[in-house]
This record gives sequence, C-alpha cells and structure tokens, in this order.
Amino acid sequence: MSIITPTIRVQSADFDLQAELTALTADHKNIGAVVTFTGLCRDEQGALSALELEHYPGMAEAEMFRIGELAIERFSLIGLTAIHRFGKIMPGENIVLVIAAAPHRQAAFDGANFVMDFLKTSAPFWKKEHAADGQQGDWVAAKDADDTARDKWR
Amino acid sequence: MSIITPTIRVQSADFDLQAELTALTADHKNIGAVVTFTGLCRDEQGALSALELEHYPGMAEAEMFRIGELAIERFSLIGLTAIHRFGKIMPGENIVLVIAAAPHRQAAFDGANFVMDFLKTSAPFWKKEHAADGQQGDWVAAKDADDTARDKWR
Amino acid sequence: MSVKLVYFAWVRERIGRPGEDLDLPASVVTVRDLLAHLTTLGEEYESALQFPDVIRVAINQEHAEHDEPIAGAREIGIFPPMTGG
Amino acid sequence: MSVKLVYFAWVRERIGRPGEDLDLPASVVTVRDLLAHLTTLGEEYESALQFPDVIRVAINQEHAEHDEPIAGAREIGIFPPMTGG
Repeated sequence: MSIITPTIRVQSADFDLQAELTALTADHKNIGAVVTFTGLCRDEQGALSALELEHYPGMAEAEMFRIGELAIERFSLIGLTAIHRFGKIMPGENIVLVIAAAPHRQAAFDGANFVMDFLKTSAPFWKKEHAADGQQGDWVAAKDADDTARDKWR
Repeated sequence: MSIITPTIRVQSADFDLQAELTALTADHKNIGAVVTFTGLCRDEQGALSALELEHYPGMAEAEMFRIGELAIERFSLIGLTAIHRFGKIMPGENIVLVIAAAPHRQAAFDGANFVMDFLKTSAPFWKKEHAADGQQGDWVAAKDADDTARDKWR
Repeated sequence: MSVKLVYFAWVRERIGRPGEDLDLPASVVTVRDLLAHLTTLGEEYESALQFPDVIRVAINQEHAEHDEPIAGAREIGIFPPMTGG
Repeated sequence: MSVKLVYFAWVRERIGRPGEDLDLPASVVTVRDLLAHLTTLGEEYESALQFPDVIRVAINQEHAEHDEPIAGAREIGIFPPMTGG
C-alpha cells in the first residue's frame, strides 16, 4: 500500500473545487466516496462587509499537514486536500476547502469532518470582522462549541 | 422564512458537481457551509467492469424528495440537492451526488450524511455487478451496516 | 380488485416480466396476503417470493409494511431490499 | 538566551508590532515564565497578556503547553485562540 500524503495549501487566491476534486480522484479507481466541505463567509444578515483572515505563515501549513496526516491514518483515506485562504474575504466567498476520498462513505464523511474540527481549533488562523458601515470590527471569539466538536474525536 | 425545496433528479447522464453547487448557492449570502457527497463506482481491484443501476421510475424521485424534505427540516438546511444516476456505470464514474448547504458546518455535514443513509436504505435503486471477464454478475446484496447507519438518526 | 403490479431487480428477473395487471380474490387483504397469493401462481413466482420477509413492497409508490391493507392500491411495487447510493 | 518572538491577531495589535528578537533572562524557563516576563516589559505587553490562560503559544511552529520548557526554541509564536476554518 502506497503512502498517501495530504495536499495542503494556504493562499489568498480563491480555489476551484472541481479542479481540486479532479486532481485528487484522478488515477484512483477504488474511490467509492468523496466528501467536500466548503466554508464560506456569511454576511450575518447584512451586518458584515468582509472578514480579514490572518495566519501564521509556515505554521499554518505545517499544522494543516499534521491534521491531514492524522485523518488519512485514522480513516484510511485514499486522498485528502485542505486549502485555507487568508486576507480579505467578502460575504459569499470561499474561506476553506476540505476534500476527503475513501472506499466507503462514512470514512469520507468522518475524514472531512475531523479535519474541519481540528482545523478550527488548531490551525493558526484568526478572523477579524469588518462591519457593513465600513468600521473595523472585532476579532472573532473562539467558540467552546468548536472545542466540544473537536473533543468528540478523542 | 421562505420554504426550502430539495432539488431532486434521477437521470442516466452524468452530473456536474460544480454546476449543481453554483445553482444551489447562488443568491444566498447566509450559507456558511456546503458539504457535497459524491458516490462513485469502484473497480473492486479490477474485478468489476461496470455496475447496472435499476430504479423504480416515479417512486425513486418521490422517495428522494421525501428524504430531502426531512433533512431540510431536521437540520435547517438552506439548500439541498440530490441526484442519482441509473443505467450502466463504469468504474471511476459518478453514481450519486448530494449537496447540503447550511449556516454552520455540522448541519451541512449531518444533512448530507442523513440523506445518504436514507437514500441507501429507502430509495428504490438496485445495483447489479458486471464482472471484468464480461460475465453478468450478481445483484448487490443489501448490507446490515446500511440499516445500522440509518438507525443512528432515530 | 384489479391492480397493477411492478417488479424490480431479481424479483423482476425471477418472475420473468417487469409487471402485470392482476385480478385479486377478495381474500387478499394485506401485503402479506398478496405475496402469499402470488406464490400460488407458478414456480417463477415461488422462486421470486420464497422468502417473503426480505421482499419490500410499495403501495402507490410509497413503502408499505407487510401487514398493511392493499385496499385502494392502484399500483403495487414488489422488489428486493434497495442497494442504491 | 535570545529568541525570535512573533505575535498574531489581537496579541500583535495590542503589543503594537508583529514580532521582535528578545534576550531572555536565565530565570525564564517555561512558556508560563516567558508570558510573565513579557508583561513586565510595558503596558502594551500587559494589555496583550493580562489573561495568560487564554494565550496560545507555539515553539518552533508547534503548539506548546504553558508548562513546557522553551530551551532550544528558535521561534516562539504568541497568539489568541484560533478562529479559522
């Protein structure tokens, strides 16, 4: 069995889900299930004009790679891609993409879900809100619910 | 709050994930999470040349619609698409697509997962295997694991 | 009572046709009665329905339990457990 | 011991710079010692690190607990809880 390595990218540019999916599944005939997760910027009922995503260069990629490797091993994934954007992101725009491929469906669901839960709590990214009136808003506070979601994988 | 209706299709043609995703998310600025599930035909280590998908026309669409409505209500989804193919499908080709959109990630994951679990056990589709040596193979047997997966939503 | 029956997958293959219109005797009340009645119609039906517990039935394109009455059914689908997705 | 410190998000904003190279006294052994030491450097540090329990630290770009020693660290990142994804 060949060693599967996660595909990890941190970038300001948008990503193309279909292109990433094609790259991940090409040349694999034993993939029975692919789950993709796309996280987008909500407009919070019009209150938000943008999110500013800050990250720790180097560590962000390294941490995502560690999370990806854990998911591949734990769920026997055939492929895993995780891409996180940084910089200014408008409502409706993409923030994060995770793709997990596996022979069967539950492993693909669990793999993508696991990566998102750990990405939220361990990957060094921070969100700052820009209000619709142009004012710089607050840094988004970390949620206990995200820690709880992560801890379900213990 | 407007009523969300699932988009359901049963077709022999392939589907385009990106086009379906765009159609589902257009004009919604409050979607924070989109999960897609794609089910593909595995080659079973070269033993399989194709799957033949039979369905109950009319009931297949109706049952998928019922499952979709349940998921929208249970997980407060903003959008749901489910497409199932029929006819001869080769290894590596798509069989089924589910897309669930929600404000937050767990609802999108659960919505897509729920729809797949019920689709497997309740939507009237049947798979017949064609062996790599050209012989018509057996009808795929239903798995107890699929009933168990469905019952976790009780 | 006359009803349209439709068969799928190996139920269809064993019975040897995709469906048929059938007149049912008054003694056939429930889904279970219907399956038992069909097995009396020939060995192709017997072969298809010999293990009625695994057979799934839909009345007017909605899943039905074996103890449900079939009164009012326009179309009854008979098939093995589903394996789609 | 000399170390490169990097700050992110509101820790960076309150301290007023993205990072700096700092000479640390020998008494600074653990992550917790480092955070306590920094709060003595001025009120901008105090404002950033007044609640050390919420502060996250990475040594050489890997998450570190507050009781871990910082010996051997080339780069130490100091930041609030993560909110990406």
